[in-house]
Amino acid sequence: MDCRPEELLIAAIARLLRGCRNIAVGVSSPIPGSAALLARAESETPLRVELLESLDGNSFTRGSVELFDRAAQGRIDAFFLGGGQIDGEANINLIGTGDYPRTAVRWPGSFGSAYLYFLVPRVILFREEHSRRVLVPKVDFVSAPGASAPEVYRRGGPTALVTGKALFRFDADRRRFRLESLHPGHDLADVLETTGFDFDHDPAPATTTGPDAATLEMIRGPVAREIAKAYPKFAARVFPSPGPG
Amino acid sequence: MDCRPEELLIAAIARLLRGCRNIAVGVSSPIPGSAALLARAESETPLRVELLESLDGNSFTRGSVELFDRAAQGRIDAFFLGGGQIDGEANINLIGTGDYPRTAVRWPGSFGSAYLYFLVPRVILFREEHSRRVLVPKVDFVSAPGASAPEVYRRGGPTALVTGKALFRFDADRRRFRLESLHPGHDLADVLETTGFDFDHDPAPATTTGPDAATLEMIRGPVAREIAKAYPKFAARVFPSPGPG
Amino acid sequence: MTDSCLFLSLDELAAQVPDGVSLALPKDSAGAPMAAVRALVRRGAKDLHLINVPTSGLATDILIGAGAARLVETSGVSLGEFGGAPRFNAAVKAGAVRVRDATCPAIYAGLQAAEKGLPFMPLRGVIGSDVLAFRDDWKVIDNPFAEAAEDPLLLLPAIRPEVALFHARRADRLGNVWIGVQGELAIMAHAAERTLVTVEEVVEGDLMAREESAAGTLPEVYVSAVAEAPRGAWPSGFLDLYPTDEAELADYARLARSAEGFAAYLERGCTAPAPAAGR
Amino acid sequence: MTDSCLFLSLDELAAQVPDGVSLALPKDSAGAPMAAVRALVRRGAKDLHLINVPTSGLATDILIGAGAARLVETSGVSLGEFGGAPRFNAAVKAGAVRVRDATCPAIYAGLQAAEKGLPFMPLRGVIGSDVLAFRDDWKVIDNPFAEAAEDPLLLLPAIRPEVALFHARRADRLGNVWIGVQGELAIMAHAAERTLVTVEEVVEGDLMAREESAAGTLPEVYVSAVAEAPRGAWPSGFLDLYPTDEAELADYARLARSAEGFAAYLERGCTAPAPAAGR
Repeated sequence: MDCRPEELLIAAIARLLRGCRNIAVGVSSPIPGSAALLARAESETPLRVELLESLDGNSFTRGSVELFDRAAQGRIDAFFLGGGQIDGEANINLIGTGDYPRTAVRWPGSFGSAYLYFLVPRVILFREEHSRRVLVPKVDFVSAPGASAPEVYRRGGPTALVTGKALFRFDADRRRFRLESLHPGHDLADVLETTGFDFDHDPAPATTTGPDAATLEMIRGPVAREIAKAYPKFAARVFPSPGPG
Repeated sequence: MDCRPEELLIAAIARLLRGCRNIAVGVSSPIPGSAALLARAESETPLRVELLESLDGNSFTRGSVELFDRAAQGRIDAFFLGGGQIDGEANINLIGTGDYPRTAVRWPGSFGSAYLYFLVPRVILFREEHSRRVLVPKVDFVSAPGASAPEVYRRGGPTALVTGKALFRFDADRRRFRLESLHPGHDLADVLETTGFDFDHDPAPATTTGPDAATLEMIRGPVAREIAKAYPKFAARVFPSPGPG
Repeated sequence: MTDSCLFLSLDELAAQVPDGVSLALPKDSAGAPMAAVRALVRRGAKDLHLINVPTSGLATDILIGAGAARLVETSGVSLGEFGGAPRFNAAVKAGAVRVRDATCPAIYAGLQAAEKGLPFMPLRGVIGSDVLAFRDDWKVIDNPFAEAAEDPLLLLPAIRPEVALFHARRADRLGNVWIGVQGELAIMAHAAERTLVTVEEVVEGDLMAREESAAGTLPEVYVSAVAEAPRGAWPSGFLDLYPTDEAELADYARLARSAEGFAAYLERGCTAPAPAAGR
Repeated sequence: MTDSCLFLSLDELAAQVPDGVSLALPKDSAGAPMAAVRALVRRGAKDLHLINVPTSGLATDILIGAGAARLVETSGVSLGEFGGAPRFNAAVKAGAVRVRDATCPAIYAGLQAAEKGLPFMPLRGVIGSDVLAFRDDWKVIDNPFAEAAEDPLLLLPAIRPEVALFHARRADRLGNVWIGVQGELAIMAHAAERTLVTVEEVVEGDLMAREESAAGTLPEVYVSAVAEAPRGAWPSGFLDLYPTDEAELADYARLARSAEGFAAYLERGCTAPAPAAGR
């Protein structure tokens, strides 16, 4: 099925969300947000999506502290994190490059990552840019570690990494990523070349499945209309004609 | 000035509240509540009264946990506690008599006393019954201690004890009460006889001053009308004709 | 805790409280779920661990009198101006129920620990009281941030009720529940595994749709089931909707002084249908 | 903290934030007090310790750019879709401002410790991160309630801001402030010694009088002063009242890349009168 790259990512991430009951999506996350809305549209059981970006897209009535409490209560199954740098042990860096605190490049900060990474069972790392600049052997600053020593309380962590080129699964025991599939148009040689960390892979990896016609219709229809409320510019760019409301 | 015993107590307690900015009054406390309202009416600076008994008589909008947080924030200057037993070190017992847990007589429980006694600067003990049954040498159960070792964090505690017969001040350093005044109609011999603990006193103690005409008018007018919202039965009994609203 | 909210009858709601669970109940003035308590007595609930948030009155007294509770965690059980709680007091004296005496903010702190997924919460005060002396599940540590040589500090373990049960003014058909300024009901529900709510009425519309109503709303995320129960706090009063039924409370206080009187009250009040509005 | 609420002009409000104090600011989407920030720049505020609750954007970037801050405690400073916070980033690189990097729930936990008069609050997670490694004011203890042999647990010291400052939809003439579902504003105000609020409008009536409005109201007990500032979050958006002024933000993001451009922006935006509504 012919689709835009963003639509492929939305469909791929939505598949990673199957079985979830409660998904929270942080700010500045239009593609994960669309994926969560798609997962909800396709779910046969009730699935709640909390869009933190959106004023009326979430059910927090006691302030944003409620997200963190709810995660600790086991009421959030899935969340998304990114990273200025991500390394092969799934450590993420949202602080900057170079020596902390006077980092050569400063990014905004760690936000809730240092907490949610430990408490949300299914954290999906998402970063469109797939380059050695982002996917590094070792992050310069660990905003949140991908794995923890056995004595450390941890009920969640990374399960997958989705980039513009590929989809990886994370093996927490081995603390390593395994390439699960290459997005259409990308090959293993390129991914090996542009990934700064070692990862496991089949000699001939699968190709990431794109959305079928029904799913694509869902993405371009109800999902596009809903995500446009939180991310109008994204929706206008990716779904130029979302159809009548 | 001729007044009812309750009116004397209200006036006496209100004097103990002078200089307060924020007074909280627990449930089942019509006389302390009236005293707090009188103190507010007579105060030249803003004075807030939080009546926990009353639905709209308090400013808690986050639930009753807010009372305890506010006390810890230093936003409550005065509170009232009672006791099935009160001893000479100002320990109070709200649990029962005899061996805990199978107390011979069981009272409701310690409520917030074990906390508020430590955090509210001016806690006034109030118990109308003045007898050896109530005012004991040593309480059977310490719901809340009247004084603490120096290493224990304590920003508040008992400052006075008001009964139907007398008014005592508490000296925290010496851990002893001192009789400040006898209510009209009561004498030292009777108070010595009916108090189960030792206390300091002048040979000829003062008499508790009753309300003057203006104060009495205030009690029977605006205070009576206001307290009637939370304690209609008390108001009907003590202030039979509170005057037109 | 992640399913959609169910809409049930009172007796179906009572069936959602299995024997043996820990059951959090609010103080009487914050929505005593009296109709649901009567349904629990009707179904013969047993072996409950009652958690009063932070105190209780008639609800706890009836459940203890009916033999439904093995343990009560409370900061106070009383009928207020109608006196002590007679069945509670008798059961304590007889050793028929275990009491875990607490102090109000300690119960909130335990629930807030559960709300935050924490093993414990600290609390000031309490040190030197017999409340603490008899709680071997509470711990005192030396405050690691203290500047002074010694600074003992109480730690309360998390209280995570298996079920929270309260009465509220209204729910919408999605299961969102208006709790208004009774913020402790949100804490209870956040801390509990499942929350059951009786409401005066189920209303049309979405309480979450307008910020004005959302601010006082417990979202359906936390609500497992709702039963419509008009006058569901009776004979307790409820907010500004109805006052305490003083005749009924006085009757109860008198009858429940003896086991026999209490049994007679139960027969009249719990096995009979719920009282009609306007009583 | 116990006086009556004052009603002030913006510049008078800014004078209530003395140089050197710790100043809590909410995240941009929960009521960025931009008009008040401009007033702080106008009065030449200095040496502030900014506490972002738990993140910030334009408000923090402008105060840093204007040289008003010595220290920023934050979980993230960013202009969102308009990119990184240019003056913050430059100041960090130059070492011109100290940063105390945190993670969102740690800032809430610190404020909640202050709200509860506690020396600290525990928090799960964070262990093994460099966020923790660089915070020598945070402590890890072994959970005294653990059943396992070891259970390291983070403790965060209380954060008690000297001043909290935010923008809200409305206040009444008593100083009660409607905060709606932005519960973190209540936590901020409870934790702070003094709270200053700008509002879109001052309304007649008493927000506490009806439970419907009381449930979303921060009572005047916590509010030291209010200034009416229509469009007071501009150019940030505010709730459903007005969206982010994208042209202005884009302008800012472009100009603030250099110190000179930022100075030009300040001259235009802060020393000039506050922008009229409808801009």
